[in-house]
Amino acid sequence: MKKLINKPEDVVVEALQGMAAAHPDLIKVHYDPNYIVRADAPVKNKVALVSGGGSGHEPMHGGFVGMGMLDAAAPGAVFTSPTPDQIFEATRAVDGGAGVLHIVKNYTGDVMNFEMAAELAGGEGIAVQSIITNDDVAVKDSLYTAGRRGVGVTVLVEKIAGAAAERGYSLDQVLAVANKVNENGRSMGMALTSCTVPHAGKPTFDLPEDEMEIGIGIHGESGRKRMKPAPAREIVEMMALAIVDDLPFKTGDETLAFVNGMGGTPLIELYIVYNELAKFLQGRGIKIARNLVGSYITSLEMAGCSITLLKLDDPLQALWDAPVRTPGLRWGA
Amino acid sequence: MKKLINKPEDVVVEALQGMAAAHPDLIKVHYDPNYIVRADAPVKNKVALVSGGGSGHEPMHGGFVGMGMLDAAAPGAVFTSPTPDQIFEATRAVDGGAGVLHIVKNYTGDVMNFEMAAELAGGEGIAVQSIITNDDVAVKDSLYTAGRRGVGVTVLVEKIAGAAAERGYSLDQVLAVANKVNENGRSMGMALTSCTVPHAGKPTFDLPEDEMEIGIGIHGESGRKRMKPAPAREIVEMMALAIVDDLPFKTGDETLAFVNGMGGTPLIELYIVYNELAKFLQGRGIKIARNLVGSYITSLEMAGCSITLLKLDDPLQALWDAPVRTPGLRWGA
Amino acid sequence: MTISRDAVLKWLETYAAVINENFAYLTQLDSDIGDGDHGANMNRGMQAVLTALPGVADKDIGAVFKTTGMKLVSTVGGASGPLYGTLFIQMGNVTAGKMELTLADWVAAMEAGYDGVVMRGKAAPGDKTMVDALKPGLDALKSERDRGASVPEALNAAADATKRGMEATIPLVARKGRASYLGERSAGYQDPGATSSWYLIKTAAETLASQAQ
Amino acid sequence: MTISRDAVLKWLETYAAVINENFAYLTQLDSDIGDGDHGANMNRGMQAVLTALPGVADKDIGAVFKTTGMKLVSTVGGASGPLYGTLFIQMGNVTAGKMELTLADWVAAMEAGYDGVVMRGKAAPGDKTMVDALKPGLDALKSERDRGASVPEALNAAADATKRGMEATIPLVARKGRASYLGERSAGYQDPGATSSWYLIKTAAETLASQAQ
Ligand SMILES: Nc1ncnc2c1ncn2[C@@H]1O[C@H](COP(=O)(O)OP(=O)(O)O)[C@@H](O)[C@H]1O
Ligand SMILES: Nc1ncnc2c1ncn2[C@@H]1O[C@H](COP(=O)(O)OP(=O)(O)O)[C@@H](O)[C@H]1O
Ligand SMILES: [Mg+2]
Ligand SMILES: [Mg+2]
Ligand SMILES: [Mg+2]
Ligand SMILES: [Mg+2]
Repeated sequence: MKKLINKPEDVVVEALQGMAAAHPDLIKVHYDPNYIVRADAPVKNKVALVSGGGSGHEPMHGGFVGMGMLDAAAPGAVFTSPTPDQIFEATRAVDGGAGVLHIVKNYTGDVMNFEMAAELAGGEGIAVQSIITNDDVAVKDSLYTAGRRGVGVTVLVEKIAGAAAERGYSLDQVLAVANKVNENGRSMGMALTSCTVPHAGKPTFDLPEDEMEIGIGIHGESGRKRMKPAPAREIVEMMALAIVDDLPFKTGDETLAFVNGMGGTPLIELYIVYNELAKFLQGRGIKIARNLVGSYITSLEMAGCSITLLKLDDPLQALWDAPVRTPGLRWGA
Repeated sequence: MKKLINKPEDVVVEALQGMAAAHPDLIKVHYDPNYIVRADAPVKNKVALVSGGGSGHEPMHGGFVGMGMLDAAAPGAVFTSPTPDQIFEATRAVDGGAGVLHIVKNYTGDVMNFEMAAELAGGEGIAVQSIITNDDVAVKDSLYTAGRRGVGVTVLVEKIAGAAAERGYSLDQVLAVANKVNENGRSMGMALTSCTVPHAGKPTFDLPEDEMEIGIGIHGESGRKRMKPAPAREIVEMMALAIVDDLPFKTGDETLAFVNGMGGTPLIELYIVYNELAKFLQGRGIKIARNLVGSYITSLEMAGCSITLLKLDDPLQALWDAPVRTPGLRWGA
Repeated sequence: MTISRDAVLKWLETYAAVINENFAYLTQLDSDIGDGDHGANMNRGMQAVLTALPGVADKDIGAVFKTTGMKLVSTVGGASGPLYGTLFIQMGNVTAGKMELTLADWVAAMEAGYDGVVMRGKAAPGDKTMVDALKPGLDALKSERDRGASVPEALNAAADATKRGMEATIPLVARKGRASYLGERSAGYQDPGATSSWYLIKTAAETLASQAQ
Repeated sequence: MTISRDAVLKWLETYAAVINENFAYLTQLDSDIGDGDHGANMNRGMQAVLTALPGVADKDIGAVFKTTGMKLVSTVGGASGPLYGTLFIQMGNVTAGKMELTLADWVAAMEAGYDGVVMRGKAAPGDKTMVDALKPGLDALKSERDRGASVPEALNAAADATKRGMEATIPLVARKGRASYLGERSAGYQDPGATSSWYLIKTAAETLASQAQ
């Protein structure tokens, strides 16, 4: 394992210290329990957005704290959900009196820890609502299972619901926007290489030089299938087809197309993937009205990418376009 | 070689097509010869900035085309300088009558191709000046050699000189700002892994699992020395010391600290590096007034990082803070 | 014959030691069908519990369990943190104020803990989770209690049943937790949480039974 | 005895073929002390030249050289593009309008090309570049001319001298180009640009000498 770290057990706290040092104008970091809040928190009478999850997905979530997006993020150990006290204290620190929305990716651990935090916050009289993102079409959904994982759509929920909150929407309205994004978004990911969890010290899975994994999760969980490496065109087609058929996205739909890098894939490849995606969607009469290309939900140094499509209407598009000012996403401010 | 590409020979053009599809509001791409111009080029009476170099360093340079930064970029084949006709036609396309600054990284090929392009542009009556960045302290400088390589400082020159041009500075004034940034900036890089040039198909160099290379160039050129992997703290100290001693940076200096990822290193590690750099500089009484943390000059999928320090005064700082709106760097707009 | 507070403390210390020893094994099980952190998660939690126990060593058993549960909740994260945390917090609720436990007290505590796990995780038996290990253990305890068994007899029977429950997770297809993403491919592997649950009940039998007075 | 336009065209085609055959070798040399693209760069350029030659096949030799140089400049990039491009453009300047070349013409063309390379790249002999191969070749041509040698004699002498110049780059420490970043570590490797220059002069001897009339 070669990484730019000191001791594996210090990775999360030292990265937080680095973030705090780099962005004092945008965020404040609280340690023990660990959470990040926007520098001007709590914002009075604004619905506050709190997200969180395991570390190792940077910039998500801490990099999305700031004006127009999250009010707080609770980073757990690498790939491990944060604990209820982190989430609860972050919730308390950012509550501006208008209630708090918890944005939770659908993993058993995340869901349960956020649930306990919401119970604690409720006990203190803080109004909390939760949105559980579950956009990963690689996982077969069923009433009897843990359901689909929350992946790429989470970033879009954080941005769009964050804009709604910034506009003064009520907690129920912000929740409704968040739900709408989640319901209209679908994702799928793939990996060319594994990643190495620092304290594990060796790759989470073996992926030989002549194989790739389609439908991978963001923690190195296995995917739908292994196959020989294929041209970007075929990989994109495979993923985009699964996504488009699932919602389904139809001719004439306007979408936000999000091509995400997994951490070890450089931008030049992401643009090639985006090019294929744009051609694929054009071929089906689906319009890309907005896009995002870059590494926003990573899996440590995993090479690979994910594609997320969100069906847009005018209100969602306007919220997407609204100013945002965070370490990881910024425009109009 | 596992990459998200189609055919190696199509990498550059397909990535350009992806960029064009993703950012029609910011840039336009011209093919054959290949160059990228800002969407509103030429901007009348503004000094135009043109840069370029081999592809494989994205977002540099094409991702820095837009308001407040470059007017055009000429991307060569992967790791190969662009040709004079690309640079010349880009120059002609963005000249708004106030002259053009060529921003050239100091590599023999880049310097000669830009020189020929400047001769062609001169022949058409376009006023061209050139700044050659040469900030890499890993290379011993001498009058009798090709001199130091241009690396991280190039991004800072593009941003700061871009702001000066946007403010209406004359060509000579923009050139003076660019020279000032180059003269006050120093960089050094390191690699944990090699990168693979698509048409070569195998890693440029062998870096065993238990070695890293300090003082690496951005094309996988060898560095100063090989050593066993060390904690981030020691790596940063080694690089920062070489940088600080070279200018030299002194107690009380204000700096812009730029931690750059090489393409395969995730953000979580870059923040750990930044944390170490902040502590190192604090220990020497050097103040970080501004910073930039992310993957801005990459070497394909190489894992590693570089550190750039720029001594700031108030005018440079104000130019750094000025609005910028490009695919790769954006704030205030 | 009852279970003393000291025996309870000894049990928790032993469990921490066993988790620490089997760290890599639990991680391996979780790498096969999860994300490879169950060993690290449980170890981080139980090491934190160890540091908290001296602070409640002179309190009642309910306080010991509650402190253990809170510490697990606040240090483990993941799925196992809320689940084991809830288990111990619920055990603490029904043993509040007690300085020793009869077999009936112990069974009541385990039942409350088990119900807490099910309430929190909503897993049913057969979903390939720790529930599949805890449920047969609890059932065994109840019937031992009903037939008037001694504390050691009951605890040993519970450990045996838990072990069988753990082993029975191997052929199951996961329907809850991270392993569920694998669908059919989760069959053939033993559930990591069921394994850490077996260690829990096994160490209870070893330490509580021997020290029962 | 002169060099015909057809012989010149044949030379350029042969050079393109030799570059293509030795693509991997040039790349290997450039991987050792550069960035591993010299083979790809030269091959891209000479393949482009091949497509351009039919368009000037009925023009004068100056036009053929100029077209070759412009094509190299606009397709190669890197260090070698401007250098080889300038070499041919300068050769074209002094052969403008000529349909055949005497030895004196050839030497003048090579001298102009060489001067162009030095003007463009500012390398001196001993810097471990293509200059180290081209210079002895040019010197040999001049003395052959002065002593009144035939075209084949002169071209063969130039090829031999170029080869020795190329081999002499091996022990040198690079002071120009990408290899200079390696400092002392560049010693012990043959310069890739000197190697592609030797192919140039060698193919000239092979094709021009045999076709000289
Ligand atoms: N809904 C659930 N109910 C009961 N136990 C569960 C549930 N989901 C997961 N588990 C248990 O948690 C274990 C995994 O714990 P751990 O690896 O620490 O957390 P994570 O899955 O978040 O990485 C599984 O092996 C399983 O026994
Ligand atoms: N300043 C120079 N003058 C003459 N030749 C040079 C100079 N710099 C480099 N070269 C030649 O160019 C060759 C490298 O060409 P190439 O690999 O195509 O370009 P790059 O170095 O840009 O990758 C070197 O082997 C050397 O012979
Ligand atoms: Mg986990
Ligand atoms: Mg090159
Ligand atoms: Mg796990
Ligand atoms: Mg080269």
